Amino acid sequence: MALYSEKVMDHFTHPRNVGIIEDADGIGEVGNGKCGDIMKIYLKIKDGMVSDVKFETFGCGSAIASSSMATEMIKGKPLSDVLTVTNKAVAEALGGLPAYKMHCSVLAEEAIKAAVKDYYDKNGIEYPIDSPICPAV
Amino acid sequence: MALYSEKVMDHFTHPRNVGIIEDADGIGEVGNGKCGDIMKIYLKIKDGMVSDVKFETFGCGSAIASSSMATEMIKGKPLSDVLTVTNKAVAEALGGLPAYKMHCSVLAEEAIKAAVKDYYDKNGIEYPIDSPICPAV
Amino acid sequence: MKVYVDNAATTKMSRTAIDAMLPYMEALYGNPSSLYSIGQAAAEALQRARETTAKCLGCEAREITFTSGGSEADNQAIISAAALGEKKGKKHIISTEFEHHAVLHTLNKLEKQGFEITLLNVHENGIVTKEQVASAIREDTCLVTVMYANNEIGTIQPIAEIGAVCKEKCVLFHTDAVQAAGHLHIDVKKQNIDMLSLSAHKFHGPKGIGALYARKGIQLTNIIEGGAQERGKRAGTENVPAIMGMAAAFEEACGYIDKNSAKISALRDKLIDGLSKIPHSILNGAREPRLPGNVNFCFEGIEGESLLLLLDQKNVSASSGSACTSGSLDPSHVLLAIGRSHEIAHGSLRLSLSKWNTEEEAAHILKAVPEVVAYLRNMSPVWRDLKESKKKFIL
Amino acid sequence: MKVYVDNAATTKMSRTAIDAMLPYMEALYGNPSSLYSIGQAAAEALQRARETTAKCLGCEAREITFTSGGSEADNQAIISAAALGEKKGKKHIISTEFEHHAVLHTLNKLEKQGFEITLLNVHENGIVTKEQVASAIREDTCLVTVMYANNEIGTIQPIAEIGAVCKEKCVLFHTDAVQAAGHLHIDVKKQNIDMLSLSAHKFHGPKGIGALYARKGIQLTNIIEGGAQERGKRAGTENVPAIMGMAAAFEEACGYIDKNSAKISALRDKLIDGLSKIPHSILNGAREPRLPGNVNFCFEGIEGESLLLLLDQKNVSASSGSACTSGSLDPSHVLLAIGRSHEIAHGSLRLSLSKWNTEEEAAHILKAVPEVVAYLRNMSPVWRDLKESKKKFIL
Ligand SMILES: Cc1ncc(COP(=O)(O)O)c(C=O)c1O
Ligand SMILES: Cc1ncc(COP(=O)(O)O)c(C=O)c1O
Repeated sequence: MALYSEKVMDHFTHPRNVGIIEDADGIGEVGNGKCGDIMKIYLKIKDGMVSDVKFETFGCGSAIASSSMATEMIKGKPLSDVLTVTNKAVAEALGGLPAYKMHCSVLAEEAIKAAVKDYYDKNGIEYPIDSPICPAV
Repeated sequence: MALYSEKVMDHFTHPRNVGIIEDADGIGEVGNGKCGDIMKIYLKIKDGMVSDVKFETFGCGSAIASSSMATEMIKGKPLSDVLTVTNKAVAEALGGLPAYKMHCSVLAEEAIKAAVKDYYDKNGIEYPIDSPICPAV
Repeated sequence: MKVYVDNAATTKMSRTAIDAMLPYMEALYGNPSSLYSIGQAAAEALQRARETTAKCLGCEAREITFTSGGSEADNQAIISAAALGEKKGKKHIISTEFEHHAVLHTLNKLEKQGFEITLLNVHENGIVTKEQVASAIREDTCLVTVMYANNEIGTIQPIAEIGAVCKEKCVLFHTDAVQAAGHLHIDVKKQNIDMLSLSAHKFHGPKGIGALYARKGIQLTNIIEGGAQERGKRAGTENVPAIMGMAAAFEEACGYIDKNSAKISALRDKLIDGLSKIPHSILNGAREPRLPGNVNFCFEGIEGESLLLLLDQKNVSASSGSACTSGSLDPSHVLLAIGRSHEIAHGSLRLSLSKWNTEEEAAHILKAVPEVVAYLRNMSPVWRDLKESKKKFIL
Repeated sequence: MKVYVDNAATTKMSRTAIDAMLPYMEALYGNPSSLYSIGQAAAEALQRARETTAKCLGCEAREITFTSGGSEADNQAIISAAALGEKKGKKHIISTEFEHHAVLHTLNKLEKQGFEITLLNVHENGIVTKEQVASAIREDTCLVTVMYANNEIGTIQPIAEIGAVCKEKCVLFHTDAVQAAGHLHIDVKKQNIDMLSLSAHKFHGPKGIGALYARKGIQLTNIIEGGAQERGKRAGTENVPAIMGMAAAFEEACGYIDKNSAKISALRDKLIDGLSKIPHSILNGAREPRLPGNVNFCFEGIEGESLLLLLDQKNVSASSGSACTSGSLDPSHVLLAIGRSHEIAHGSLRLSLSKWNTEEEAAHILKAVPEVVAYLRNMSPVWRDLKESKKKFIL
């Protein structure tokens, strides 16, 4: 299997943090079914840290792997760090993605930001970064 | 060898009547070097019959085979018969020629006619058939 | 157990085809345009291959032009018909929305050159009718090109009827028979086909070789210029080994169409019945008339690529309708053409069988696919929304 | 003893090339565009082959597009450069009178579409100079295409120098290297080559496969439309076995250029020296620089086809300059281009050697050719006229 790196295949076939958090503090959903990728991230926040995270993804192998990797990268991290996770970092952590699949890592970054924003909004905190977040359609 | 029939190859590799007749009664030369085929036929006429015939040919395999076959077909024949030999008859006697080589049999017919005409001209006899004879260039 | 069910993409070569090629790769390597014996031996072999190919199609040897594959044959057929049309001031071409890209992209090119293209809608059953063709034909129509059988959903078009309509209206008729050749009976004369494309690697022949049938009298336009090979209509030293392999494979395939079809379609029906039990799934295209080896489903709530990758993990080599690997995010134009929504079209699976697939393999597939579908639905936010009635099921 | 000396027409495949193909004909038959393992294995193989090919040419893998052969590569290179030129209003192309028909006929086609074509004259030595090219380049020149080595007379062109002129004047430079690839060292970067065509069957690879190198940044125009193979620039399921065979053959040939060249050119020189002794004969093209395997003579007073047929009877497979079998009566345009008269050009003989030809074979040729020439002259009315001084000898 040369399409994806071993890391991608590992996270795709054994995705970490799959599922939902019923009483999530923040939920982010990005992408749309028309384009073939929807990512939904659930956050549990405690003391400004990500105490738990789960995801659901409708999408290709690299979308699932990106979700899995991204959730691993933010688990237990303070929110300030979470907002600095870039799609590039996700892709690199996966050992690279094919060029035409980079958008999957972008979705992962956006899903995280959307979930954090949702948490801030709910708690009346101003969202610090104005990065584009595409809501799910 | 599928390009030519066995008959053609036989007449090409073992051509009959190659050579010249020093004191020929009629000589016909047709074709031109530019097109890659020149045929020269020498006739010896006795009592209105072809008592001997020789040819020289500059040309492809089918040109040589056509010359050989044509000379065989007229040897010992009365001139009246000789003038009825057609290129088609030559080609048929050879077991057929590829379409783009039919012009070689045409040359053979023309060479014979040119030789007979030469004999008639030299002897003040009117040439009976007005078929096109291309002189050698 | 490795289960290869992507025979619509390409097939494993048959021993017959390989054995027909080898002598021309090893000893009989002459150039057929050469005069000497080994060249002429190649020329004779070429002629035999042309006759074999012609016999399988019901045409004459000289009506066959060898090409580098199905795409080239499609391109050349359409470009030729367009050139003939243009001479008469006829610049309208009729085709369908679900043709192969070799056809559609060539038509795009012609559109840019001033041709008008009508793409017929395709009914949800995946079948275009002769009435649709008849009512689209105009005074200035120079070509109708409709595929014999669709490569994604396997539906078979009423070629003979469409051919008859074209014949009556004096319009050239081309069919892309790349998926049909070797699998369905073809008789170009009886079916009123003026031009037909085929590709060897779809019927256990070699890759990189195909053929274009063009009824005599139809002047082809070169798309590859150069030497006088193929009666001047397709330049390039002839690929003799591949041509021999194609002819042998085609003859073999055509000789066993009924037998293979019976065997393969029985497996196909088993798969269709089994997969239909997966809730919120649908068979794409009518059950009949359908290629003996084609099974194509959409499963709601999941995406195709991940389905394929997980099936590969379970040793099933299959494909999806979506052009995933080509870097495009668009779902299959074929599935969209038969009316599937984008979301549904993304979740497609094509299984295409060959004579070498077995009952055990079918059983393996019928176990693997439902498992993988369930697994993916379980992590799909779309599926959750559907289940929790936040969204309505389409299927 | 069968003496095959028509390696410029096509070559016998090497064992290396056949062995490189077989696995992809037998087990690794996957479609490289597929996601599953056997498809990806094919995709990886394809990538390796692209890298090997690139390494032999001194370029990058992504600068290589696989085609169905030399003709297609030539066509695509020229059509692409013309399309780029047209966009900038540059519609002048420079080439030479003695190119292969794959080039000349493509240029004819462009001429009909409004391009202006300058064909440089070729000196009797068979070599075009950089000065000729420089003085032909105009403001509106969009392409210079000059073959690397001529296929009939084997003369090698000053490619690097011509490339430098083109580079300086910012004009694209394409070279048809079909006869050079695998036989001469090529380094596209050092030689300032923008585009280059090659064909596998000329260096002991398979038929029906070739490659087009196009420097990155040069946008290719499709001549075959369809799927997104070859980065969208050449549609059609990739001919993986042939591509593997080509890469293996090319790597092998390039690894032994110096060794093969030394061996083959020694034989060539023996043949040239021997045949030069035939009276009223001439070597066509300069002795140097010349392909290691090319010998091409004209013999006055005889015609080429009969010469070839009789040589075949003596087990020598050779060719003539004339396009005899193509149904044309015209003598070689190459020989006419270097100034041979029609009459002389008809009497040509090309012997093209490979690494497998031997000293004994050369000896056999040196016996057979003079015999056959003498035999044919003996029955030639032209020869008689020359001998009897009714005509003047040209040679
Ligand atoms: C110089 C040259 N260019 C192009 C070609 C065409 O190559 P192919 O026959 O592989 O298409 C040939 C050989 O036939 C050639 O010798
Ligand atoms: C219907 C159809 N047409 C054309 C083609 C193109 O054939 P090839 O890949 O041999 O060029 C294919 C297969 O790829 C096909 O399925």
